[in-house]
Amino acid sequence: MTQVNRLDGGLIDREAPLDFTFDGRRYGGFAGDTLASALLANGVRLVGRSFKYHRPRGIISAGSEEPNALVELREGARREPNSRATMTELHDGLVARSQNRFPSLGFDLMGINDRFSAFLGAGFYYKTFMWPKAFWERVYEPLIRQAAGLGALSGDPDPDVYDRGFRHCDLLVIGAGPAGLMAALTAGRAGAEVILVDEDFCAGGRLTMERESVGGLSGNEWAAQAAAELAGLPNVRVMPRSTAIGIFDHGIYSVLERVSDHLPVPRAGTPRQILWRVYAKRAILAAGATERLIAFDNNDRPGIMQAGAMRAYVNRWAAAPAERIAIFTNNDDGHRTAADLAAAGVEIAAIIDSRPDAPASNIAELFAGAVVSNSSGRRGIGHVTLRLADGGRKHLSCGALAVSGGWNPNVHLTCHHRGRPQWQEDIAAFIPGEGVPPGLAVAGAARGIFSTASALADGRDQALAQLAELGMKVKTAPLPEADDAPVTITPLWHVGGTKRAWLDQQNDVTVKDVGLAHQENFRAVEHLKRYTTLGMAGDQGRTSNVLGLAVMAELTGKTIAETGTTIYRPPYTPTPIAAFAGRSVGRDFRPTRLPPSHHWAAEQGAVFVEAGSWLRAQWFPREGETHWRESVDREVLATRRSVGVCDVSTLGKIDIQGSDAGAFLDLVYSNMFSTLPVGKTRYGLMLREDGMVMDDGTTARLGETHYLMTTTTANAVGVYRHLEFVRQCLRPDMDVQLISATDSWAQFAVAGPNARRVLQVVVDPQHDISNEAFPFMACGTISVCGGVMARLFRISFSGELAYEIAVPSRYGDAMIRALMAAGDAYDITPYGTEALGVMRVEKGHVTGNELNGTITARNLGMAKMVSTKKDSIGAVLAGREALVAEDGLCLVGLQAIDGDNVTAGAHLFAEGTPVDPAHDEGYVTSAAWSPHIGASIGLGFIARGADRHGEMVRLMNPLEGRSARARICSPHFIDPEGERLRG
Amino acid sequence: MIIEHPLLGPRDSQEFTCLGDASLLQRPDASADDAAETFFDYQYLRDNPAGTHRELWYHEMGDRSWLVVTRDTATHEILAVELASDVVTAGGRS
Amino acid sequence: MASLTAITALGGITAYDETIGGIRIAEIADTCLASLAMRRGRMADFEKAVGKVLGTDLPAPGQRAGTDAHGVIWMGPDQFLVEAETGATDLAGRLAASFGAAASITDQSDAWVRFDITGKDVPAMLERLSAADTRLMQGGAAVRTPVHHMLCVLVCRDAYIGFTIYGPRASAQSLHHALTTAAASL
Amino acid sequence: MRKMGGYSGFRILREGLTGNRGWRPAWRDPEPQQAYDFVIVGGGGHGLATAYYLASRYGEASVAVLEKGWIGGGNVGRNTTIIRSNYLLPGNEPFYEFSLQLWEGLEQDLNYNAMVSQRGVYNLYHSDGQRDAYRRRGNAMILHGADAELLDAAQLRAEIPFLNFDNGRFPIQGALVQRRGGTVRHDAVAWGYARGADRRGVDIIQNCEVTGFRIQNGRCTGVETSRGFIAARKVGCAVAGSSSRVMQAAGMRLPIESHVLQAFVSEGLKPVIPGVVTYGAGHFYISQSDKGGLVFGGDIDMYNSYAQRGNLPVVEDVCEGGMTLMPMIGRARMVRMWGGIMDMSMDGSPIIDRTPVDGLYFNGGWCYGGFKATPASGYCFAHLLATDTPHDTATAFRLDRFRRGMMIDEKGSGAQPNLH
Repeated sequence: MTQVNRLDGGLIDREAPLDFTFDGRRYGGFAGDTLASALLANGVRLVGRSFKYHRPRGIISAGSEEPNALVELREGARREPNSRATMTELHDGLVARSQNRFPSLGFDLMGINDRFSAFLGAGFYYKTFMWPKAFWERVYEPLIRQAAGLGALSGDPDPDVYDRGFRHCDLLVIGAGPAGLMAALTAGRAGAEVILVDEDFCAGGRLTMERESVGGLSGNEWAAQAAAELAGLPNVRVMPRSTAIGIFDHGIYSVLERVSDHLPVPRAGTPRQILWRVYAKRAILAAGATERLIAFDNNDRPGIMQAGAMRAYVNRWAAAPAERIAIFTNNDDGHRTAADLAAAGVEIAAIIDSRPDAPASNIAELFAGAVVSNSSGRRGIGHVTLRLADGGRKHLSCGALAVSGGWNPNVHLTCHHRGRPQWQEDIAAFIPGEGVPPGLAVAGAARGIFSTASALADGRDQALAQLAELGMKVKTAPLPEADDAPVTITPLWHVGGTKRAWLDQQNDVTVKDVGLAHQENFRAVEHLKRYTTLGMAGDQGRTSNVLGLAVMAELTGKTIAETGTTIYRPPYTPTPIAAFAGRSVGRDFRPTRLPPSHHWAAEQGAVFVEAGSWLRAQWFPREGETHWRESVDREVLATRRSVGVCDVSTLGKIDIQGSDAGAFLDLVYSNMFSTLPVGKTRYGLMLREDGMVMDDGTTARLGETHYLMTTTTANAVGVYRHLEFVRQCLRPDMDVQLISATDSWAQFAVAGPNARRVLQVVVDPQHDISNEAFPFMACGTISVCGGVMARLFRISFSGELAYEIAVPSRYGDAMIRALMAAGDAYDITPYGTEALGVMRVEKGHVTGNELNGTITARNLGMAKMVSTKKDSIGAVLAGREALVAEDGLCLVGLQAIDGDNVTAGAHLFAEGTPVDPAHDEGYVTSAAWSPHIGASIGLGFIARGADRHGEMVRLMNPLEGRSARARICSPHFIDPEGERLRG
Repeated sequence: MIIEHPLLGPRDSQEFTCLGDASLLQRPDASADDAAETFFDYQYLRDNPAGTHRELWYHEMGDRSWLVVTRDTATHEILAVELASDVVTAGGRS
Repeated sequence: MASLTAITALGGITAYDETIGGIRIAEIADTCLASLAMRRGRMADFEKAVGKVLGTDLPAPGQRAGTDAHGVIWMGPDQFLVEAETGATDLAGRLAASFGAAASITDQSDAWVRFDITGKDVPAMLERLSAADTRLMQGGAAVRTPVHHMLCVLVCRDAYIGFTIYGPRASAQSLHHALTTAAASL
Repeated sequence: MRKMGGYSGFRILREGLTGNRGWRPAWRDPEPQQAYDFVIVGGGGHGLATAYYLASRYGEASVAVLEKGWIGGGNVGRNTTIIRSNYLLPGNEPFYEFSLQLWEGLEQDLNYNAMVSQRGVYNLYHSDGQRDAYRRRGNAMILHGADAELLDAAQLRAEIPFLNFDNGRFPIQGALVQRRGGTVRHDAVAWGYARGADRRGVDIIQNCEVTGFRIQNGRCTGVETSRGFIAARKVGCAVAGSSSRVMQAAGMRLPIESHVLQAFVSEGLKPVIPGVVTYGAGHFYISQSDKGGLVFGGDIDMYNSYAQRGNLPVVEDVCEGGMTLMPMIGRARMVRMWGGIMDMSMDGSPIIDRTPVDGLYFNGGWCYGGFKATPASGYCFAHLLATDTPHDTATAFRLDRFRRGMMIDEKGSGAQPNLH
């Protein structure tokens, strides 16, 4: 395990050696390495295969922009495809694999694609695979899909947890390079609340990668010192391994902290990553810049790398990409690279500087005015071909090629509000332009201020300006001395050639592809991007866009500024989907609301069902019952025969008080409530303003100025919102106050002929609940079980003599037990939502199945409930012509005959009519087996239904290949006159 | 987004539910002869500007206030936030 | 007939109390609560009654006023939550008697679950749960804000280290799960 | 038809062997003429399809499409690429089924491979009530000649085993499946129609913004543009999110609000998702592109917006749903989120109709369902423009339906656009 390319020095901890494997082979590295630096130190150049042509690929960069060195990390359910080796901190035992190759990285059968590249250019797939038609899904597409993609997911649930978090600050500083550190120091020392984030695991940015001095220290030492000072300030939070991935409206920044990715597995209970939502009054983007390559034929060979990345590997990680390295540059950075490499003992094959006036070099042979026109070598670069200033050619052997095409400021976050960067000619790059998110300033290299000294100064100045806007007066601190070399660059985008020259290495887009796009009139930048896929890879074009634009600009004869750019979108770096979800996943996707009798019901072995946000008992199976229907039938029959009890606490309850409460209810309900006597309850129908039924329920008048409204379980939240709308937005003049009482009360329906007898056991004797004293629709405050305050409502959803009794929630558990004990003599039977549903269908009460948002009071046969004596919401628009048509839908009952079943969702057809849309007359909304009637019954809507009782209809369910016959009847299967209720 | 609640200061828009155009505050007179037409207009037609838009937000995960937020629909910049009840009351309606 | 036995929102006879790392999470089951809403146009009577009955000025938006034992939390425009530590039987009834037609009173003792959270790591825990800037909250600050999709009331008792979280009683289990999970994830 | 080489595998071979020098522009960039019979405002999917069908099916030769930016730059270029015809209501289902049938023959019709891929659309249900509603829907689909299947949990598990059947907050009980549903490469739809229209003589004019209508005596005689006045016998607007702005220039207020819908894509991954899967208990739907990216989305952001970008709450909501539904995607990385402007109508259904101004026609209100409707929308709008009568499958998409109470409200959400 010799690290053949490991140099002396660097910022790695040689006392902490680490083992890792890549494609099954074991290698060694050190703490402080990334997977990329360790691979380079071990002499591994070939790390991946390209997307389309399966070309061998190596490491290009030392940062998050890496397009090529994407690997699968970890094993089993933690397998993590498409992970950037350059951003992967090495830990002991790390397992990495190359991807998108078969059978092996060295020998990839799909490499054949490279031979057929002439037929696989931009957009070729739009022009073929059309014949025979059926072959697309069966043959072509499966082949394409199998070949496409890079890494593979494990297919297993992600075992790690993710958190979300919220932080607030005066100033968020993004990037801990010289500009960012200086900005954070300036603001931190001034006492501002500062958060400093950086995607690296140590502070310093390029200072950790360059050989230069700051304030008399090495750049790295100065950065470490600055970070230490910041960490000591109570008003500053330094967040390493944290990437600002997006800027949202009004100063909301999304920051992904990789809490545990540098560990083999997260510590128990702790998240793998946290997605922070940072609320920042002001922010400074100091995200640095990304070096671009120069396109030339076969410029994608392993070993061809950004010059700055080369310096980073040598200076910070003491890893030389090769023993002999050539340098290709159009600016002074190439020379700086040569100096650093030479200082580290790497042999420099030559400096190829495209500028005819290139500065002289005393480090290596210089070819001024020359370009690299081609590369060669199997699975990695071995030679480069130069085109010299005099037109001559020269071959040069080298193990790696450092390329410097100039630096692109990392403007991406400034574009997250659709801002457009602007072209700056002297640095040949885009800098932040119009539309930078409000509150965000840009400092240092991210806005094209490249030298360390000027970046430090800019960081300080931007911080001062931001603090001034916050009204904080800060005195200017001196800056450390630092390197201040100016940028001189002569743009060179691509070297003309006859082979393919890569622009976007991850998506395999070449100069030829841009040429084809131009030829076929895909010239707008967005057309170029979408047709060729340039810039659509994981780096969103950080390494490719400007090159592609420049090539298109040359072809169209426009300037790059005129050509413009595509839009950068969040996230800045690819971000796991799980991180956006946080803890709200699986069973914790949404909170679960439990009714007060839940624990008791669980003891009874109840089967539970998700009912909106609630978990409710669905039925209570008894020993020997093998099918849910047995349980439900028993619950229904027992209730109708004697007495049943059901927890109905989930219904929304809204306490409405105030001197105008009655008038308020008259407005929100279609029927009248101001006339309801105290101590009485009334069914109310609530419409939307468009005339459709919104909700229904009973509302009790508890006092002169006090009502209690109930809503359906599903609509509790929506109705409350609506009432607040009416109260605050329509009638703020009314004296009405609202408060939800849903959670306050445990409420039980006690239903059946013996309901009163059971209640008389628990209700304290001073309260007379006889039929005479407490008739149907009565309500009142009473006490139960020796003085516990309760409310009693004589209302019925089942059609039986029934009450709902409510006690404070804390007593709900005891209350159900007391009711069960009190009802023991009557074989009291707890029933769940299924039996509740059966009984309400038998009684013809509507629920969400019927109230589907397209149903009017008239459809329900309740047109008369829409009072014309007063203004109520929805009354006007309910009168529109199509809503009052004579042949409109009408709620009916349906009773199956001949042993057929009524099926909800079946469509209704009259006998003898064709089964086609023109003869479709309605549909079934609810269905149930009625043990009481001994038939399958249901509710539904059918045209002119009120006039068709007795008629036979067909229930067509072609979806399941079924049909049935049923007779239309009144929706009230049970006790249509309501005698039971009043008994 | 952050909504500067007139009583509570800056709050994440996630705490709110947006209903839509604040013209919904202007519920027409149901007893007027032209109520069918005015209610149709009230309920269904929208200016839908690309620019300054007055709209109703409900602080559902907060203090349950209905707010009138004046917001630029092209930039999302929020220009003013008022309590809906204040707006209605100041408008001299009912 | 025996009287009924109350259980806590989490379903216990006694209240939950656990310390996870540097954070103690305690369910407080015996707080009496009542909603107090001002009737329209009754400002003077209302404020007078607040001073007389509750012994405090009305809290400003985002605040709680009063003593440790007796407090008034601002819940919305003209709407307050009165908090009485223990033994305040029929708080709502007593308030109703005192306020008369100046206020609408509704018992809320059973509408909420209350957790008190104390310890040095409370700020770190709360920043995983709530968008509220709890680091800036001083004793007496109170904010209604969502925690994992549940509308809660966060009351600061002691800056940085002592908070009360009220959540919907029916969601007590989910809120408790969220709190304990956050405490264990630091 | 304009002479131009067709696309085929043989052509690719021939061109590949001769340096790919023979490929011609997919469409021309002509200068606008002074007058056309038909001017289509909006070079998105619907506008281009309208022009294509006007030329190819209705024999109209004098047609121009005016686009303020680059063609295909609106919602056809920023959607989640799903096609389906799983609608409930009789006003909608025949139209969407017509559209699906047009998709099925589109590539041969256009000689352009838009990668129409019928891998199936699964709508999951999580309660009995939801199942019943899907049964009603599935039956409506079949009655209108579409395909539908109702799967129970066991059948669904056999087809998509990786769904979180056992540990989600809302258990998965089954799915309504439309096997003929699927995805289409969205940009290619715009380009295919543009190329097809161009070949039939339609002038596609980019960077030409319509700034107003010339209306004389209640009749529209042409459009004012950033490149001068262009006269037209008939003007059809198909400008989606810009509907209200554009029609305001004709003095109309619409039953439409513009909202932002976000969508998301992951890095390229080897195939894992079989078709389109839609969560029934949260806002999340997903498919996997041929390139390997997971393409997913959810609900609109709920507020009016023309900004073409959204905010975090919806991003989180969508990913919460995704992780709950299929926790295996957790470690897949999102590479890009974006937003489009949805012309949300007041009942969630579109409008294809004449306007009170003679000679001015409107196509809009597509909400976030416009992509799948592209072929039929173009066809039916072309039919209306050419014949002045609505196409048989689009008779319900009237502008006056709200006034008359004839809403086509699939969700039953009422007159609140952000709920549709």
